[in-house]
Amino acid sequence: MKPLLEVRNVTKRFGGLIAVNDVSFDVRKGEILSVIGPNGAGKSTLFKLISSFLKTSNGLVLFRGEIISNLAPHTVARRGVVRTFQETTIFKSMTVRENIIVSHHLQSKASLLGFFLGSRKARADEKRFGESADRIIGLLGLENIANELASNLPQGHLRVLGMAIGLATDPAIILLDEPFAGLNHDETMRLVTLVQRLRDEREVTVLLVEHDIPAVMKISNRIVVLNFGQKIAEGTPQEIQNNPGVIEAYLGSEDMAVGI
Amino acid sequence: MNEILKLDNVELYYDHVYALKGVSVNLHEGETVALIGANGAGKSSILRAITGLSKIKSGSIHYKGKRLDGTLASDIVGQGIAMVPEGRRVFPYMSIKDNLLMGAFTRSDKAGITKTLESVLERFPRLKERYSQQAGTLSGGEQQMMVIGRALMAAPKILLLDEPSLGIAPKLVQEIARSIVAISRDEKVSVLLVEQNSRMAMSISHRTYALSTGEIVLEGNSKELMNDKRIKEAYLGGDL
Amino acid sequence: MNKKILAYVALFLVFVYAVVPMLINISGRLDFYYTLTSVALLSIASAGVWLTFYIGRINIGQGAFALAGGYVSAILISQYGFNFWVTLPIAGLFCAVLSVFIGLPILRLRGVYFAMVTLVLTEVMRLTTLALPITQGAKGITSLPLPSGLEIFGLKLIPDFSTLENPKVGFYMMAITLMIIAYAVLYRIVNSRLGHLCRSLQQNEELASSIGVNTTYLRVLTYSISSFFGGIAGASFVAITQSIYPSSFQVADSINFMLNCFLGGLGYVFGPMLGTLMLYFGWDLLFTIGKYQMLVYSSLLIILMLFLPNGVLSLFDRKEKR
Amino acid sequence: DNPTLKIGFVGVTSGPAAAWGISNQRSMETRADWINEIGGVKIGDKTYDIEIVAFDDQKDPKRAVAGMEKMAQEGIHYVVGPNVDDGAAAVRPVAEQKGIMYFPYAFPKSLYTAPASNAVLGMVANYQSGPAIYKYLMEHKGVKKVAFVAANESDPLSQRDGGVEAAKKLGLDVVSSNVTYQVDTTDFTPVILPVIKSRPDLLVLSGVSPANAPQLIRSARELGYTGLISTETAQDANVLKEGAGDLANGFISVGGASTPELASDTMREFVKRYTKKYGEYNDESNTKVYALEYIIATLQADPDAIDDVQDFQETMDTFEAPNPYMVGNAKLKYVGDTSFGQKRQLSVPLVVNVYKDGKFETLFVAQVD
Amino acid sequence: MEQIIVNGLYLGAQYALIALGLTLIFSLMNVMNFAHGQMYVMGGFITYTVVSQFNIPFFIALIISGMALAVIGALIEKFLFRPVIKKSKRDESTMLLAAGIGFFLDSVILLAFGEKQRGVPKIIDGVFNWDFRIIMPYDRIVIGCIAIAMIIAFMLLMHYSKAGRAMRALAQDKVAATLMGVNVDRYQMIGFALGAMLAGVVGGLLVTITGINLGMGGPTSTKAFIMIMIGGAGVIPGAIVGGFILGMMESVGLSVLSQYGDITYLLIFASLMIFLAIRPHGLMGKPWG
Ligand SMILES: Nc1ncnc2c1ncn2[C@@H]1O[C@H](COP(=O)(O)OP(=O)(O)OP(=O)(O)O)[C@@H](O)[C@H]1O
Ligand SMILES: Nc1ncnc2c1ncn2[C@@H]1O[C@H](COP(=O)(O)OP(=O)(O)OP(=O)(O)O)[C@@H](O)[C@H]1O
Ligand SMILES: CC(C)C[C@H](N)C(=O)O
Ligand SMILES: [Mg+2]
Ligand SMILES: [Mg+2]
Repeated sequence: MKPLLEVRNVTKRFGGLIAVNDVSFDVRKGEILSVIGPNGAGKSTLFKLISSFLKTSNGLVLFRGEIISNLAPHTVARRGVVRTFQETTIFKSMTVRENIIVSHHLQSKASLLGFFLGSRKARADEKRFGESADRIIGLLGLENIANELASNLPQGHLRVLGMAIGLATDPAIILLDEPFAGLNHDETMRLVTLVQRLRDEREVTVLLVEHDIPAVMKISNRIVVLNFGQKIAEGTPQEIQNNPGVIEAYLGSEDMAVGI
Repeated sequence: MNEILKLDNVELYYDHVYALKGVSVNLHEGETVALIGANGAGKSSILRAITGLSKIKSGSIHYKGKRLDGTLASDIVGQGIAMVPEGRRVFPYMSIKDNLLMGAFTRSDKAGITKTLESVLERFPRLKERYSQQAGTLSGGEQQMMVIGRALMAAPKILLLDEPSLGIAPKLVQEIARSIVAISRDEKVSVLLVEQNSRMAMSISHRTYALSTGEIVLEGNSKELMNDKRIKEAYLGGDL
Repeated sequence: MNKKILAYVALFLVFVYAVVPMLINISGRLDFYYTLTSVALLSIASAGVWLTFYIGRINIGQGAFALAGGYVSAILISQYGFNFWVTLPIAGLFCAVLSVFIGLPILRLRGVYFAMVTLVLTEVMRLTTLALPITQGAKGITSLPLPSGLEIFGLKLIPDFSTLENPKVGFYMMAITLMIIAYAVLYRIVNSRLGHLCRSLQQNEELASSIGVNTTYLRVLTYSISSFFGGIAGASFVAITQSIYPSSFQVADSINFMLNCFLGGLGYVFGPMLGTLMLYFGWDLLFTIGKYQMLVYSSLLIILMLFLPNGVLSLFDRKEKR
Repeated sequence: DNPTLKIGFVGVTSGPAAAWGISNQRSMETRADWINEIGGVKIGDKTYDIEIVAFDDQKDPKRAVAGMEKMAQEGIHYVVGPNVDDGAAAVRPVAEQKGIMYFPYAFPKSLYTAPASNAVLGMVANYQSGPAIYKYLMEHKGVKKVAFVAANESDPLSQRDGGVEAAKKLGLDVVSSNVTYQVDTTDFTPVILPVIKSRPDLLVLSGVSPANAPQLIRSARELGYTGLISTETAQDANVLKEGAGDLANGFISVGGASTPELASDTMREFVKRYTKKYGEYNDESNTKVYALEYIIATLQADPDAIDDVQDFQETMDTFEAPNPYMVGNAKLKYVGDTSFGQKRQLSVPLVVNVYKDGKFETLFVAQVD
Repeated sequence: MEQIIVNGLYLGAQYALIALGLTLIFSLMNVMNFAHGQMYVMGGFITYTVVSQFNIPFFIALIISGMALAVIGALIEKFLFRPVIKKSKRDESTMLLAAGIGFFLDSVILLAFGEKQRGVPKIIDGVFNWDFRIIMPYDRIVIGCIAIAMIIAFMLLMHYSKAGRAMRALAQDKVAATLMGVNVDRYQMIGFALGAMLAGVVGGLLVTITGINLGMGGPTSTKAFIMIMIGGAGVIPGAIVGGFILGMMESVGLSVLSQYGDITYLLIFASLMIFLAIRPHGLMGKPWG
């Protein structure tokens, strides 16, 4: 089967620094692929390259066989490649529901003029978005806070909201940058289940950057490891966990017993 | 062991959000205490209350037997309480050196500052290597070390750490955990550690408080709590 | 639209079309016609500025478009014999198109940078009109005729202003009508999907583009609507003063347009209208105190800001929210 | 307890150009106070107190219109100002519709030429004084090459264009006329440098504001320029003294009846009262005191004109009265036939001054017709 | 050519000094201080009054006007900006306040000092003339040197003094600075006072050369904004660089383009806009403008 997303020899330079160095890998439809690596390894940069927020210095990104690197970010989103951010980003002074509704932008059939004039199509759109937003709210369990201003939410909910925004765009592939950071174990596991459900029920392919190794091991079908911008390993969680290079560069000794 | 910090029935709220609903916590000299809890439980709020960044609504905070709440936030560090805030908060366009010197802002003993500076650089050799580099260009782990060093520059009696492992690669998390242990041992500093990484926090602390929606729900010896069923389920995850 | 809003609108219309002229006639303060005409026209330009605030851009360049619109109208009337009413939309469109070219590069700027570039833009426009032959440079364009009548299919829509007993009333009606249309458009924009998208842009441009919003297009679109308003306002003033000079709209005007928005409140669609009324009318009313006019005016401004930093309309906020 | 006669002023009394309007307003107020103090002015069979109603247009034509509307509202038919071209053009529709005579300090000919009817130029225009000055300097100082520099604003640029035209007509060689400056310039050296390089005998500062004049003079002199410098607008001696000191010696400008050899006792008394009232005199007021004087004198000649500008306009053609501010038998009368084809200008003595050590001296006197 | 460069340098030094105060205030409080130019004018008039009316030596007058402006600045910060910033939802709201203060100062200046252009006598007579290649009056040389010395002193202060470091820290992260023991309110006041003082001192310095009048306020603010934009908003070296670049641009632009006359400034401004379109954060600006 042809891969959904292909990263081919992608390189990104910032001045003298090579943040991403000749990285290649494929993402298959319906899988959860994690990218891990030390701080500054180039993971976030890679995500920005895939979603076209940055221009590649070299190499190509293909989605469904078509080149998507170096297009405008919104065009890439339109094709179905959607990214959430490392820092939680939401529309602060909108409510949770408004956040989700506005993120349905790509699904609108009416033109902006249509919306301005309140055409039939536009009203149908509004109705559809509302219903879909409510579905997403239900799916992610945000009912209680649907009408809260986003700026009043605690971290954990912000993460979920970030994901809801991503979902509202109805992506084929969603890029999640550290979705579990700042969440405790319990919350992390809830989100892990959620992401898996999304993949199964909505057939969303997931590309993930994360430092929470237990979660990564649990959720991923495959893992790609970056170090100093280069890919140093790729494989199943099992393979990666036992890869000496990865342990040396990233995982460290499992032993936390530093003693007190 | 002497009690150095004591929060008694502290309440705190932002606008209309109740963050702390009567929290009592204490910390002894030389002790490391972990604060764990879900998102929005109010862990950071406790630290903000101590450092005066947020005013408490009722209750009291005592430091070395004296009332601390009501003191101006900028005066608290001078009394010996230093904090490493959530999200690191380096001064991105200042060199490591200037960042560290900012840590000693309230001190005026030149010789003492130089000595502390040396000991910090010794503890984190990486900082010495990049002494004049702009802090904003450091990697996440390096930044975390720097802000811990920056807090130490105040020669504090109490060190408050807010999620030092956030967004840090596993290997570095271990390094940071080791540093915390070493600091509390070498410098005789009491540490109040807020963590999502409960396993790490509990393994390096004497006592642990578990917080839920603004209230303390559990407290006790860390070693014992690590085996507590409730803690295991809620914060550590049964298996791994 | 619900009933309550409709009732308010009806009330407002009755007030501006009937009650105000009545009050003016009763009190004999005929000079208020011009003052209110100015307020209405300036508030149209301010509405444009407000719209750029709505996408998160501080716009201190509206004077440039008012000037451009004014010149387009003046040139078409004086050199090509156009009817003023025809030049009005042309002036707006011209500014809208012009703003696309200007906006494409500069709308990438944010915060103070955008603000300052637009400030410079006002000066650039002044210098351009000073240098171009078609604008007759420093001499300005003077002695323009009053707006002539407008007929469509023999239907007399607007009378010839030179036949009016008091053209000032005619101008007042024109300005009020334009203002109502402009604010209706603004209100619709804000309360339709376009407005939601603008807000998303204001709050987080990166995120907006990651949910598939064509941010460049949206920014340019709003900016050109904003400039359209500026052009209309500028052209209307030309009709009243029957002349235009490079200094007819300048940096001070651009700053005032922005201040109008602040004073009324950036969070309220009708903020700029109220802001303009207060700032412009306030100055006029204070004229009686002579040399202390500026002192009192600025003191009042400062005091207002101290108590209502989020705009005068924030006064009514508390009641609505919990 | 006389009835009051209101006279208006609409001009700029704040911001960068405040000096222009303030000298107008203050001269009017000084004169009005003086008249009221001595019991008012007799017009027809009534004696009136004078009240000045002033409106600050902030140099904004839109405001100027509002000001004119205010004047109409107050029942005023005679208004001094505005100070600049755009304002003067913008108020024309109101003035003509509401029956107001106004006295701008702006030079565009279209304001005073028919069909325009209600504007009366309050001073000597540069296209009138310029040629006289250039001619004098050609004949007496051997000037052959002239350079112009102006601020990049409507009024100064128009004046520059007028000056250039006049100079060419006189056969002068215009060696530089393109250099302009922003009014907010703080260092004029770079502005003046290329002008000086063209080596003129005469440097004309077209429409220069009193604030900029000393700096321009100073920069030119410091760069080693030794030729003549002149302008066709009124200046203040003290400002020149403070801003340029000795470097301003020899600077030629146009004034009312400022110089000691021309000023009458009335003028001296006026200056004294002005100084007492405001702490300091402004030499620009020498020119600006005339407008109010003309209005009152004309009304005295035709009392019906007090609320009918039609009468006023008719009287203008024949009006003549003694000029109280000047020694000799100078007359107040309306001129402008040559320039505008109708009498729409005050006959203010065209006094060309030379600045010398803090004071103006008369270079020559001429009349405009 | 030499002359053009020297003119540019002189102009740049005075511009940089004006921009410094503005950028300091901006970096500390995110306030676009539209009243900066009025503070500058105020400084000029105070120096003028002290020198001409009370016959006090120029350099003492300079110090007096610096102090006066520092006090005015501190009061403005404490009683106007601080409460408004605390209450307002959007940073930009302070722009209306700043403009209001600008108008207020304008009217105070008009009432207190009058409408006329003022100047104090030259502090040194004579003109330096190197073979007509470089002509520079001595007083300009002196003022230029003082300006440059002050810029250097200011940089040193910001870099090596504790207060300077505190202000830099404050500009980057207020919460972190508080945690280091920096009293944010106090240092913002100090910063504002310092910025106002710089404006006052430049005003005083230039009153000997260009003189001062009440109309200079607004345009001066605008120019200063342009400078900090070129260099990068809120970045202190940026303000200096911006000042010198604008000075050079004017000097070179006016010479090179002099025959095109009317459009000289049009070209200068247009190229500025193009420059910013290419470099949206100025030369060394941080993306936090
Ligand atoms: N815009 C930029 N300009 C210059 N260097 C950059 C830029 N963005 C990223 N870098 C550098 O590129 C490298 C990779 O950064 P990146 O953010 O991709 O790391 P990461 O793997 O996501 O790290 P972390 O796990 O800490 O988030 C780092 O050294 C970073 O400093
Ligand atoms: N500035 C604020 N304004 C309003 N509400 C706030 C603010 N800061 C925190 N809160 C709310 O207070 C509660 C406690 O927050 P706090 O930051 O103390 O939680 P925490 O335990 O540190 O959580 P996290 O693990 O996400 O850091 C949360 O509900 C949060 O939404
Ligand atoms: C012609 C102008 C320069 C004169 C100026 N408007 C004045 O009021 O004096
Ligand atoms: Mg990252
Ligand atoms: Mg927290």
